Amino acid sequence: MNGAAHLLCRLLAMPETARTLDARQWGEVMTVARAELLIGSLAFRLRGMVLPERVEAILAAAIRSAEEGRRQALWEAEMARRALAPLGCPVALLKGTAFVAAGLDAGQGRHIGDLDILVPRASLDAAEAALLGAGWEWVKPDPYDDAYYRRWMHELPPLIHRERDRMIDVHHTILPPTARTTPDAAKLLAAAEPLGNGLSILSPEDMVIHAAIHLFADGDLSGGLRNLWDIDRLVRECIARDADYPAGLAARAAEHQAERAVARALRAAHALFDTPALPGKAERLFDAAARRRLLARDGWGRGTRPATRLAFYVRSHWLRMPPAMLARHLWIKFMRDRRAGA
Amino acid sequence: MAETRYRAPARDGLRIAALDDLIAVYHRASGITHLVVAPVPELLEAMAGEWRSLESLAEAFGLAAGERGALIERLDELVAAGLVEAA
Amino acid sequence: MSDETGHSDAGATRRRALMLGAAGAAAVVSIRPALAQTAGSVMTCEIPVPDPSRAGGYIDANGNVVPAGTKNAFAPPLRPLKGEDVRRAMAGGGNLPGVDYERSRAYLKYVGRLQRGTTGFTCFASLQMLRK
Amino acid sequence: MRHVFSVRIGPVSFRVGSDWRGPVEQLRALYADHPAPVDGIADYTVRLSATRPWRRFVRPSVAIAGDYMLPDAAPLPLAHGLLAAEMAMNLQLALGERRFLLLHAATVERDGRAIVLTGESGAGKSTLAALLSARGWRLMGDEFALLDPETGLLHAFPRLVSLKNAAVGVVRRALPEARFGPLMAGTPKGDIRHLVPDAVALAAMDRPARPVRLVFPRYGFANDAQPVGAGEAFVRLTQASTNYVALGEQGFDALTRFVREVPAVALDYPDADSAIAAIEG
Repeated sequence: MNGAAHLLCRLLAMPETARTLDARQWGEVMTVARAELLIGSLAFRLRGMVLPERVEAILAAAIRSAEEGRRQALWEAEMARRALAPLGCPVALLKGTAFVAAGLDAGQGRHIGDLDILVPRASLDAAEAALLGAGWEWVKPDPYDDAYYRRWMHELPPLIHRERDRMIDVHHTILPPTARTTPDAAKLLAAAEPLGNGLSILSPEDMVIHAAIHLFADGDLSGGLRNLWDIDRLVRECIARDADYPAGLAARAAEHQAERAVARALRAAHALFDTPALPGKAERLFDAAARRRLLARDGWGRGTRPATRLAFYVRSHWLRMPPAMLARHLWIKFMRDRRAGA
Repeated sequence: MAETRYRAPARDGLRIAALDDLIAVYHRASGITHLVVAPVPELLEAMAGEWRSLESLAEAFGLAAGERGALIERLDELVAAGLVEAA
Repeated sequence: MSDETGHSDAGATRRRALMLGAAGAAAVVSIRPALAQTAGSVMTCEIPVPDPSRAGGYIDANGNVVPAGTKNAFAPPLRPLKGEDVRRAMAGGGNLPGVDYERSRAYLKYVGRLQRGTTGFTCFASLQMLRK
Repeated sequence: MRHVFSVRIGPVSFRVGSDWRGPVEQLRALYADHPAPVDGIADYTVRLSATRPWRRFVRPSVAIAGDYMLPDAAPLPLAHGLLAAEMAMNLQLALGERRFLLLHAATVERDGRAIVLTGESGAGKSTLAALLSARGWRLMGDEFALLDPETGLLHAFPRLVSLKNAAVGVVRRALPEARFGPLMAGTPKGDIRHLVPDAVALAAMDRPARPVRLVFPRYGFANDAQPVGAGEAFVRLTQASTNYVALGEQGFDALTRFVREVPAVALDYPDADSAIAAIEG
């Protein structure tokens, strides 16, 4: 059943695969690409190839759509820059917005949702106040969620701009302070590379480490295929610029206590996208489960393999919280849901 | 503290279309369409691609002292819409 | 500006060229995505009260979500409100089907306070557009 | 999925998958004269699936899903599965379309000249378009007008015409030979019955037309026709378009050109006959 998701990976890694697809496969692969928010990336990857007329039309529209998305993402970054400029604190762009702001391959056709930025923990309150003063508002009115974010999360509760309807996530580190992996936030900002307009992006090593952590030390792998594709693009571009990149990445991962997440991400990227990676020791069970989860979507765009999905969901909570806190979290959610059901 | 200065996008950063009594402005950097009336087009033109102080804008349009408030209100509105940058 | 005297002619002319507009009146209106209107036409929608992240909470007379059991607040409806029912009640001032006046007002106030990003907001926004 | 149906409607094609046979059989019957997607490749995928596995059988309830989805979409009972399919197809276009500027409007054409009727639900767009088709106009569509930013021409999207409540009887009397779908009573939008676009509409569906008039009809008011300025028409059309903002500068160019070239009128009407007289006059 994983044919279409796997085929999408093959097309991304080896565009020449496109010559072998029949109409049914095209339909399925484009549906999966949309569901995984990879249609823009696919469109850029296949640009210039001779494709069936309808496929070309659909991908051309996806490219236009990605270009507009890129414009909006950069504009949100600019508006955040204007709001935060008076604070004089460093502001690093994260994830998709960073990729397009820096013109990286990983930004080509990349779907970008929220704006994610990283500021020093000491500037968090001032950043919050500046954003609230510039038209951003709270999204979540729930007091429990709010307290939860403030106490335990690595970011402010999400804010949304009241005119532009776009969300911003303000991080002060890239993992919750409670998590067992503790990347060094000060080092991230210290190594960040300025873009020349007052904003910066993480260093090439930290960008991949962040993506890997997000995949394997934080998230439940939903939307993981897109994150893994980011990693492939970043690693390839960095290696093209600097052949010693893999060694630097490994060393930096150790500094952030993120060796395991990075190794897992590189192995998964290698398995699905042929990403050049240092041969690390495989964890056969985990690697296979991660692949199953990443490809858990059928040619109709439906999520499949509910048990694998659930396992990674539970794991993501387990990783983020100490056991006692996880219990407390699940208890409060449980009580709330029970009241809801009553 | 230094005096606030204002800057609008350069001329090729905006598409402007007069539609009867309204003026539609497409802002290329943001992708946002704004519908504006006077004095917005005049203000955008006066600071297209260059930093201007409140003082110099007021002077350019020959505003009396009592009209500064209204000018500031318009500029604030443009800053909030992202059409004008303040520094 | 009212008819003023005492300024030079040149100044008056230039001032007319820059019509500053009335205080408080907007000179800029930005176009926002108008998904909602068509969403109202291409689908039917529903609004859970309260949204799932606050499920179980009661709704007070002002539409706020308050802890379950709060005095003078209303238990939430058992099923999500139907978009069409909300629209009719908001437009006509009537009650939601099977719900008394005060409870209807409380639920509708809750709906009216929904913010983007909250479940039910897209539905509410589509009703807003249709009401005009 | 278990049951599959594909169709092309003007320049847009769909692949519909369903957990149930019923909606797909209805689609097949009503879209029998529409072509299949070019080269067998659909632009959009639609899924009609059970909200929970057991809801395929117990009080079956159809969730609207596909390539593009909206939160808060209410599921429909299986008896309204055809409506769910139509809504899901419209939703794909509303959220996903980037080739055309989408206007929420009905369009009719005669001699290559198209009249665009736009307004909110209840303005009478579908009814007027169906009645005009009975009087020799070509029905281009009752839901979306597709404006090509390159050419300024409108493309047809002749899906099933969705008629509500009293309009069902009115149109049946005007088009006694026409084919209709099943009556779906008590949907969230009232009683709904679909009209199959006639042979003229289908034969010409790949022929675009030049827009010559924009009408904002409003039903239930005394006869009145007032010209609408380009600025007001622009604002109203940005609100009647689901993808104006998403198209960026291309959308701005297309829409400013449209409102400058196409005269617009706000038409209040008390009954269909007077609206038709005003439109044809």
